[in-house]
Amino acid sequence: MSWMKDTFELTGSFLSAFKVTWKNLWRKPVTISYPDQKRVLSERQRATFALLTDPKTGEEKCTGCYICQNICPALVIKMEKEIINERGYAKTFYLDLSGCIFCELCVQCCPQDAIVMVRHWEIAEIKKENLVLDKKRLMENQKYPFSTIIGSKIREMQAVPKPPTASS
Amino acid sequence: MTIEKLKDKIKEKFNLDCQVEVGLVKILVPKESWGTLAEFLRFEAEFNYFSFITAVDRKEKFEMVARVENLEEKTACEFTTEILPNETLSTLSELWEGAVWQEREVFDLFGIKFENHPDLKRILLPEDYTGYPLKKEFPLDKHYEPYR
Amino acid sequence: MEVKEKIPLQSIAEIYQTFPGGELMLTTTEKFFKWAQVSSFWPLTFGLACCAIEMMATFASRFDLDRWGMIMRGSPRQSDLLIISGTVTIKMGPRIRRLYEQMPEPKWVLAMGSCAISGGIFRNSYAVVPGVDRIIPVDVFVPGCPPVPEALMDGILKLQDKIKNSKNDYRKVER
Amino acid sequence: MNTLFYSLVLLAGILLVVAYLTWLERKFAGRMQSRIGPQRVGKPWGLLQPIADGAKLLVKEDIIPQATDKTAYNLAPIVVILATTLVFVTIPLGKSVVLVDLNVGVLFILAISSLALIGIFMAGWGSANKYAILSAMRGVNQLISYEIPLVLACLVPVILAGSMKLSSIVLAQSKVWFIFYPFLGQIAFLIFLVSALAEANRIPFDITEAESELIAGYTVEYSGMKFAFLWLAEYIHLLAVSLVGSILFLGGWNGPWLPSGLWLALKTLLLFLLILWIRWSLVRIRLDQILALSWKVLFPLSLATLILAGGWSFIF
Amino acid sequence: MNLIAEQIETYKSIIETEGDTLLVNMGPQHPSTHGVLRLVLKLKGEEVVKIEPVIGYLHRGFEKLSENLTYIQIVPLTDRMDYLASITNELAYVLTIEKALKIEVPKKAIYLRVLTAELQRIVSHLVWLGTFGLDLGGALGGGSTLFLYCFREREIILDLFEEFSGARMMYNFNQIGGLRYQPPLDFFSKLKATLPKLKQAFAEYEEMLQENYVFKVRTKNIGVLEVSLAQRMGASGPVLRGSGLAYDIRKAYPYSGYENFEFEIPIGENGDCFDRAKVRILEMKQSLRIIQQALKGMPEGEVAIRPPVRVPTAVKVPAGETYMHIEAPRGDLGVFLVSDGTEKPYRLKWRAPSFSNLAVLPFISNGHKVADVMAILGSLDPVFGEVDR
Repeated sequence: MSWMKDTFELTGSFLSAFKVTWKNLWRKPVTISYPDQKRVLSERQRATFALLTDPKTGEEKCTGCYICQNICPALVIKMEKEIINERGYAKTFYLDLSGCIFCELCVQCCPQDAIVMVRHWEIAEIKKENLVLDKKRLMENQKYPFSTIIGSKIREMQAVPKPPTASS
Repeated sequence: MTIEKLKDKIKEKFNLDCQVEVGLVKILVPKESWGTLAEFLRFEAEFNYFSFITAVDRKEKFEMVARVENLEEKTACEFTTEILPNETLSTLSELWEGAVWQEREVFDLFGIKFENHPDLKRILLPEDYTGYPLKKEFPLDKHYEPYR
Repeated sequence: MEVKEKIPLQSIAEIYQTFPGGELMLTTTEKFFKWAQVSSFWPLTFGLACCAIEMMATFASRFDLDRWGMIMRGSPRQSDLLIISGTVTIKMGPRIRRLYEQMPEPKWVLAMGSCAISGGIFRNSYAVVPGVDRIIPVDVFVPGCPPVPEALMDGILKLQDKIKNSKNDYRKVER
Repeated sequence: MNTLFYSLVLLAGILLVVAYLTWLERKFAGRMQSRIGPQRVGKPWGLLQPIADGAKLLVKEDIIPQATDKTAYNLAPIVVILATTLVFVTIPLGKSVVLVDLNVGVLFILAISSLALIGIFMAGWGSANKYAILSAMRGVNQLISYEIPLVLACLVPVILAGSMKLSSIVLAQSKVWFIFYPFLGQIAFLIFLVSALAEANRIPFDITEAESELIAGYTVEYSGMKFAFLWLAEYIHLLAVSLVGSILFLGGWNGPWLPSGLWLALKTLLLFLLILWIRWSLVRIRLDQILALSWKVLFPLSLATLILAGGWSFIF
Repeated sequence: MNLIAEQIETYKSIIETEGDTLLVNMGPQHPSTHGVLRLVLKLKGEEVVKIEPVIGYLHRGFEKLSENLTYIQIVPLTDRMDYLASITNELAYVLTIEKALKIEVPKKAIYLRVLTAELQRIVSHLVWLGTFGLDLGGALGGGSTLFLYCFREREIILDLFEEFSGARMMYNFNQIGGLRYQPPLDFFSKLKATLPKLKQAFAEYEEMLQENYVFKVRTKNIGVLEVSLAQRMGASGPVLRGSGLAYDIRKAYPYSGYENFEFEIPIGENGDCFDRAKVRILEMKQSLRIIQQALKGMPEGEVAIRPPVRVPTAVKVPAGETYMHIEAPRGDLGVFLVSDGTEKPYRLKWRAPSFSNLAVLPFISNGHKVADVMAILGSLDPVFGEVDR
């Protein structure tokens, strides 16, 4: 009578599969309809970049020290340094988004916290050339909300805690 | 067969000394006895889990490293040998079928040929690719390729 | 068997214009078919590497792209969008070229992820084609490694706007 | 003159209803998979989605691959569409609302619907693509082996109603629907449903266009309008199956309160949703298991129900 | 008449007549080959006579690239190898360097590494379960329902990872000597909230698959892999445990604090697709147990030992060879590092579990139907970033 057991088991399995789909039929869908509702991105989100200006003095923080250019594994950052009244500036600063892998090493080791990642993902382009962010566009990106991860923040998170434990 | 017994057996059979670490036996093998040692490990010492085989390009000679493990007794054995760039090495694919693909990969990236290997041809790169990329003198930016 | 000489489609558009209301009718039909092409945009199930997993997540329940009328089609004959999601290696290059040629004419290509746009971190590897636009013409680039579903959807929206206001005949796609 | 007019209205009606069945399927499937179906095309619920799909496929470039057998390749969609739409000729949509009420209605429906098999095989063989050939072979195996249980299952209501005329079958069910016959009706309906699903290549029997093995089955080489025909034919076949099912077993248009036409529409919709529900929750079975299921299980079962039906109509 | 003769010619070329076997080429673009794998199948009717997988379509040259990057820059590169379980790749690489440098990682980093590795195992098994449903049920059929449920659960965990590191898939979490971030303040409470949801979802999958007759018919004694062949091939992880050998590196060679967590290792009986699936689903449950224990015992304190990276050439590994292998979701993932004292590795060889797991395919799929080959391939769960490296 294995034939009877088989059909019995068959209907049992069909019913259990139907039960699962039936239960889900009445659950609220989890979809976020993108253009109208947008997902709340986490505040450590890594999207495009921004070069910061010092809010107090108003001039840019980046001193063109080439550290981020050396540490980038995908070699996408290129800059030239110029000295104006004994302080270094980045004359030109190119960040090629088409090669960048968003690994955040440059943000981690920037001594002046000059470069930061912002929470703005609408960066698709029709033409490949304007994927290369030059200094002007990096400055403009400051209008987007910054991610809370800045160079000094990471180092403070990782540093061996001094007596008062610096918890983030 | 614990590690010490294995050490003495290898000593008296191939008179090779091997360093012993926790759960690992490292042996430096001359090229000729590569096949016989592998057979010994496979049948007498029951190292029947094949981990990997790879080559390290030391510029004037290749260093072949193979690692096999015995899962029940949690011991592993890494046996290495040195061969000159254009020499061939006896294959391990009769003892462990896993070696078939791994040796093809070593041939594909280093150019080392293995004797009586079932079908030694390129596995990762396109068939008509010239040049062996993982060799040290293969420069990174110069490309031998049919397509670029 | 010689191939019969196809009537050049451009001339049909000119014939349209000779009728009294032709100009108006041409633009409305063009607009209607453009709207149809944009709102039923069938991509090809074709994933290469990590971006394919993110593409699958975009088509899954949370960022469901079936809302925009996009069903994943198996065969290139029925799909009009080719999403290159992943690293294009030199062994895969000719396959992608053939896939592109098998797709019927109004077809678009979306290069997803920095590996497809410019080879990303593998740019100077010996086995990677730096950028898929060396093999096939690409319409929109979505940077990211892998791009978050929002970025991919934003890319698709930008591609749809590009189709909507591309001025040419709805049959040929402006490269 | 009015038959021509009526048949045109019928054809337009079928295409419209089928177009919105595809929309219903995507919405229903979406809801079951906790996502929303088409939403952005015709603003509130994506109602313009089928029109957009149709228009886009209309404008698609129509590729005829060079190695195909041109005649079979081009004729296949027409044969498949013909086979599936011709069935609606004898299906009564109301008391007297029928194109031509053949007194061999059930036989005509079964004969015509098995024509689709020829179209599918032509499509598979014509497109000279290995996947298509494999899928055509599978399609032939599956459809032939499910022809017999389908015929026997349809014979049960014919025996109980005493005539093959569809409208008279519905009349015979005015008191008790055939499905409520104690043991006989449920088994016959089950066999009918299972074999009709196999005829229409739906999950769990959709190995002809199995996505995971044979990419898109016999529709691999088709693009543009030809693909639209093949794709729509499947839904037209489903509409026919749910219509015939509700007429043969669920008592057509007689029901207590609502007007007659509405009952029929409600039952077909219910049957269609049941088929969708089956489609989106079961896993596909392999070819040899499908054939085994048909020959070893469905065939003897349908013979038994036929004998039971004969006995039943003999006693009462 | 010559028209028909000519067409017969074209068909003859398509169907090679070597004893009426049909040579089918399931090319790199195929909905169910989990990425880029070309299967050259020799079919007799429906049955597979010979199968030869052709790989290499995603060979990106990891080993050559990593010889030109410093030790710190390789960490984001390792994420891209087994792109479904990027944390375990980083963990394997970072543990090798720490073994070579003999660094002691703070306790909180150890616990966090175990926690995130187990979460990553659940995510990777969920993607496997979804694509396995696709292989059996087809993209438009019931299988895709399972696929979408699995991806719905996966999104919950990905949100947690996004809270922690900012990225959904390529986290660049670990760093030589610990982690790069402290978890945000509400991370642990959110994690505690999601665990019951996951447990309930796993019960739902169990019910939809395990007793499902159609699933059992499609996977019972299909692609039977017996233990000695699996060992000789080097198959590991759920594929080896499915054949009945309880070999799990977390228990055999405990690394990174796994010795103070207790969990069982699920094994199968006769090594067919069903057992491999059962092993993976039970493993997901075990991972939940480990996560709960890790949450309970999470100590306070710092997460990294090395002084924060200021100058990129900070890490130099003394000359020598080290080998370290961990239990990745797909099996025994090993890193063989040959270092020469500079800040770039001399040779970095990855022992990829999917490479050997996939090599088993030709041995176990002879005589099965085409549909079964897809089920077997799905049960081996190869990821091609790792197979082709």
